[in-house]
Amino acid sequence: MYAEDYTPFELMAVAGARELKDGEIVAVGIGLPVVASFLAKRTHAPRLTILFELGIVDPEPIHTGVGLADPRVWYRAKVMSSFVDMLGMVLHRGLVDVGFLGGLETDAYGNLNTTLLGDPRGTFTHSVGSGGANDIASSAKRTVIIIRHQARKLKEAVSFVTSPGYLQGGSAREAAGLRGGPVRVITDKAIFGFDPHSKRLRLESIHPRITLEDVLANMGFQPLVPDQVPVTEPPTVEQIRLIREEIDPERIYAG
Amino acid sequence: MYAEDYTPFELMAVAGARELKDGEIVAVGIGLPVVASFLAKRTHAPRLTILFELGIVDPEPIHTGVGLADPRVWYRAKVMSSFVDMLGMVLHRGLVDVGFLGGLETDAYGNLNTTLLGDPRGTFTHSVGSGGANDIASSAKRTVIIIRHQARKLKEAVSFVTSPGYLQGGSAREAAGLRGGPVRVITDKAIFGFDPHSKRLRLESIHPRITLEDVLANMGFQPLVPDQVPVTEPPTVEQIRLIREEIDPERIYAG
Amino acid sequence: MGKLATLAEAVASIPSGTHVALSGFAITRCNMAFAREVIRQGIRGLTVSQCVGAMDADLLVGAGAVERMIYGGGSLDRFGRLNNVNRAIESGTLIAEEYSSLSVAFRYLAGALGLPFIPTRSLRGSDILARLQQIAPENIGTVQDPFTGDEWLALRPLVPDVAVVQVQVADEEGNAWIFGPRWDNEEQVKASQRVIVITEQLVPTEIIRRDPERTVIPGFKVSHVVHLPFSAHPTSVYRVYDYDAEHIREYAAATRTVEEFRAYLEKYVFGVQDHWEYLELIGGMKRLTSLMADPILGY
Amino acid sequence: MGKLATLAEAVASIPSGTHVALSGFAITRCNMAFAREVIRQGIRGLTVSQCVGAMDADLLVGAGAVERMIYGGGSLDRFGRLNNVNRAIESGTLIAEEYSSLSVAFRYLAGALGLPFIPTRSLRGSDILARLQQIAPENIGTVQDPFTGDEWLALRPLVPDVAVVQVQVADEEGNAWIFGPRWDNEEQVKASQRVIVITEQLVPTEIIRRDPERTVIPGFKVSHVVHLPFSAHPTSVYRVYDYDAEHIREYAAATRTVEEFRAYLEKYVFGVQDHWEYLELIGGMKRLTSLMADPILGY
Repeated sequence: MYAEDYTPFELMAVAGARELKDGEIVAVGIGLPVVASFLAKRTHAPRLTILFELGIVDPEPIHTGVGLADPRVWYRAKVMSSFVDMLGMVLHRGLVDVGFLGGLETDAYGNLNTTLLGDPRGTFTHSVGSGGANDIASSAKRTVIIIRHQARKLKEAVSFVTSPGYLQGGSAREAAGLRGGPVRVITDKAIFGFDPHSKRLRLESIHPRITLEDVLANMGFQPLVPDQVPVTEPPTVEQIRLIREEIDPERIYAG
Repeated sequence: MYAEDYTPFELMAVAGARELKDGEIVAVGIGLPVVASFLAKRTHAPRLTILFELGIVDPEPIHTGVGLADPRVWYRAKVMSSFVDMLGMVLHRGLVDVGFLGGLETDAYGNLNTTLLGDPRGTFTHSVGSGGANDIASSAKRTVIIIRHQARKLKEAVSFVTSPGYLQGGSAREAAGLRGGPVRVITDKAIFGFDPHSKRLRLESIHPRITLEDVLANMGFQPLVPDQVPVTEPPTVEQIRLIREEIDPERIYAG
Repeated sequence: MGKLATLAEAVASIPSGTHVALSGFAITRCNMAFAREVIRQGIRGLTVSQCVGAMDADLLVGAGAVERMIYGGGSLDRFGRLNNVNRAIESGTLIAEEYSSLSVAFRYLAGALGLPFIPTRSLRGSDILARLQQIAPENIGTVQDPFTGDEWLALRPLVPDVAVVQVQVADEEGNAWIFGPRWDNEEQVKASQRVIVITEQLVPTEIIRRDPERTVIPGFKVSHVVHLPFSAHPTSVYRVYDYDAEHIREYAAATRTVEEFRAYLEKYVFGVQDHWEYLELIGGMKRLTSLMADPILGY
Repeated sequence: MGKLATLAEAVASIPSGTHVALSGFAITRCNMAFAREVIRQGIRGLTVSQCVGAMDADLLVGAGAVERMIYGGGSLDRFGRLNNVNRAIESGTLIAEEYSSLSVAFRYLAGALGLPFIPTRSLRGSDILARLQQIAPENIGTVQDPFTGDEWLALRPLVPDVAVVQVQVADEEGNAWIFGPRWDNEEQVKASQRVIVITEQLVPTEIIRRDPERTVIPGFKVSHVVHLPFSAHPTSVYRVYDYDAEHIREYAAATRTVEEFRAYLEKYVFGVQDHWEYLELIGGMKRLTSLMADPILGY
């Protein structure tokens, strides 16, 4: 049974959860991807393995944390190890199925910028940089980007490629020696995929109560738009209950 | 005060201990080198660090073990880790000062064979192989060889170089990209060093009660022999007491 | 001969211009007391490295002690960005050699193992790589895989002069345990020429020998052992104390401008003689006991 | 769906010709029950790898189950040599890809990290290298250090099909702890495509979560968990039981000739239906309790 009452962030978390299959290994940062991953694990993907880059596997937090450095999100982990273990012996080894990524801005080819806005050789403001994001974008079998739907965040080209998507599109990513790549961009208005040949962003579904005009007017470029664009599947009542009552009761992540 | 009553093995252990300086890191296998290292640590080198390749630092065994795989020799270690930690992050990293090595046979340039006797492309008998010996011979700052004084063990050339000494002598070792090298060969009759230029084995001292003829008649080749060869410094009473009462009370190592 | 030292003694062993690897990650196990003492002693021109930039580095950069930072990006988690680091990058006063987490971890690992270089898939095709090729071309190379002929990016080993590591438990030889995830700390330690251990708890070597599988810092690498409770404040030390959210918010606010940060330094760094005065200043026993970790939760 | 399996089921997952990494080191934590079941099931043509050749490999080689061994030399410590391995090498029935301990550990490490190759100083100038260049040239290469121009030996990553690891403690997902030194086991596990865990003790995941710093085998790599006490007999499992010196002496004597070893196999492998019959045969409860480790000494 689908929910009537949910926030855009909750819908994004549910859409993220639906990208995860049972038995997969997912590398997550903090925020919505955590909600998405725990939601998947409590519903259709009980054998999902959740990794945090600093050396955490399958925690069961009971308090919400402020970030990966918060011991609240390490609680009841099955493994506590290291970057070399997580990012080296799982991710670089090729075992991470899905990586969730977010950022300051993404572009028509799924490149992500978390480093700086402005001109890197001139005036710019520096942000948080890569952390494990570049590593995940380079070595995960597929990545899912979760980002707000704003023209300043969805641009034809980002000002700095922290985490490569399909670079200039086409076969540019393979030419750079990278496998995988982004498969979805989830915003608060729509879900996008990538055209298999040009690797350009392509609209896949529009969230309930959002129009195509809303989607396009709030982007810095024109994505590919098929003739028929379905409506995004809404969250179920049970998914929203889990998010609100168990996964993010203080509503820190999912707004 | 020097001891009067000691076995050849005890003398070898004491000579080995004298090669170790306080504060150094020593990589040891089992047998006499263990006695030598513990003896040094209990006398002039209390800050010696003793490593076993499988992942053991500074154990304090109270029972004698049958080899590195015996938990008796791991007792009260300060670190229990791994090959990658010991042989990689200490030895290959360049931090091991001294490595003790033994073997089936050694030669005029300190090459060691622990692999096989006979013709490697024809008929041969296979022995124990390298373990960490080749690694120690390749990466320790210096190595000390402890071996019995028999013509079949001290040969002009070994039949298989498991652990390189100075290879064919001269600058052959450096040319192979290896640093360090053997500095001593301790037998039950004498102590040898290496000529700084030719890198050929050179007699340094003869053990008490042994003659030069005993030394040369029981070798498969002619070492360099200086005009004056001193007598090896005998063990002290205290060194022998420590070996017999505390380090090897069952006399498993030091015969 | 002993390694036990005061914080001031340990810090005095670090000349200006040294490459220091720091153990902090965002807002946990940061070398905060250490950074405050470095600033008080006027040490400058440091190279600081860590996989993820943390509050310890941000404090040092804000005080002008750092010339170069080798890191993989960083933040104060939800409390904010590394404003001092960012401002110094933007104004060109800090050379930022910026990688990804794994790239820095791999550089430490190569240093730890004595490898001449380490190949990696990370950074390819990114502007991180393009920028590194300008800022630090000496640390970036390419190698051909002898088995497939493929070309790989190669990174130079990172060998810090000293790793400064905040731990929960150590003995007086410097054998130390880290509880919780260890992020880059083990590789930092094993890559570095020497190590300064700053520990919440000092235990007899006898305790270390009871659980030697936990010993991730071996004493033979350690030059100084500093026993200094609450030395990571206001960041957390898993199983010992939680982060001080109120103080981190104050810090994040203070780093918004150079002037405000100068006032922060005057108050919390130059305004106290040592760590004990600092602890009194931030609220003493009453504040600190409120941060003590629950023994089950670890925070 | 569950991973809990009998030894027979776990062994049946291994086709002839598989590359199996074994956790044994000389005479400790050897996969002895596993090896006996492999022989009973008639699996052959295995490639076996381990840093130091151990009793598990020697038993398998003696039964003719192994085609290739990738190892760094080995023995039964003072009990003797790996007579079966040595005889098979001497007679040419076993392909021995013989390295040093670190070289094999580095090959596992490269496999674990997804590196294309790993450079090393070991083996240079030795006849080990000369022989490898004949026997396994596909695993040996040279690379040029892009930073100095020096030429280095490069080894190919080792990626076993399955690692079989004898541990003290595991849960039903395969999350496992190893007490005592771990030699090559962590890198074996992380290099391998999948892992079979054979554990002395099966614990709830709840226990694993209480001390997660100890978890060196993560459950997500594990395909089968076999709970089988005394499965390393006659070798030791630190903190659980000591080696059985009497039986190892009997084994070492029996491996002196092909005929004597056939008799050993008839008695201890083919002469029993399973591990429980084997334990009865070697003396049952009385013998086994005499081997139980002292809780302080660990042996």
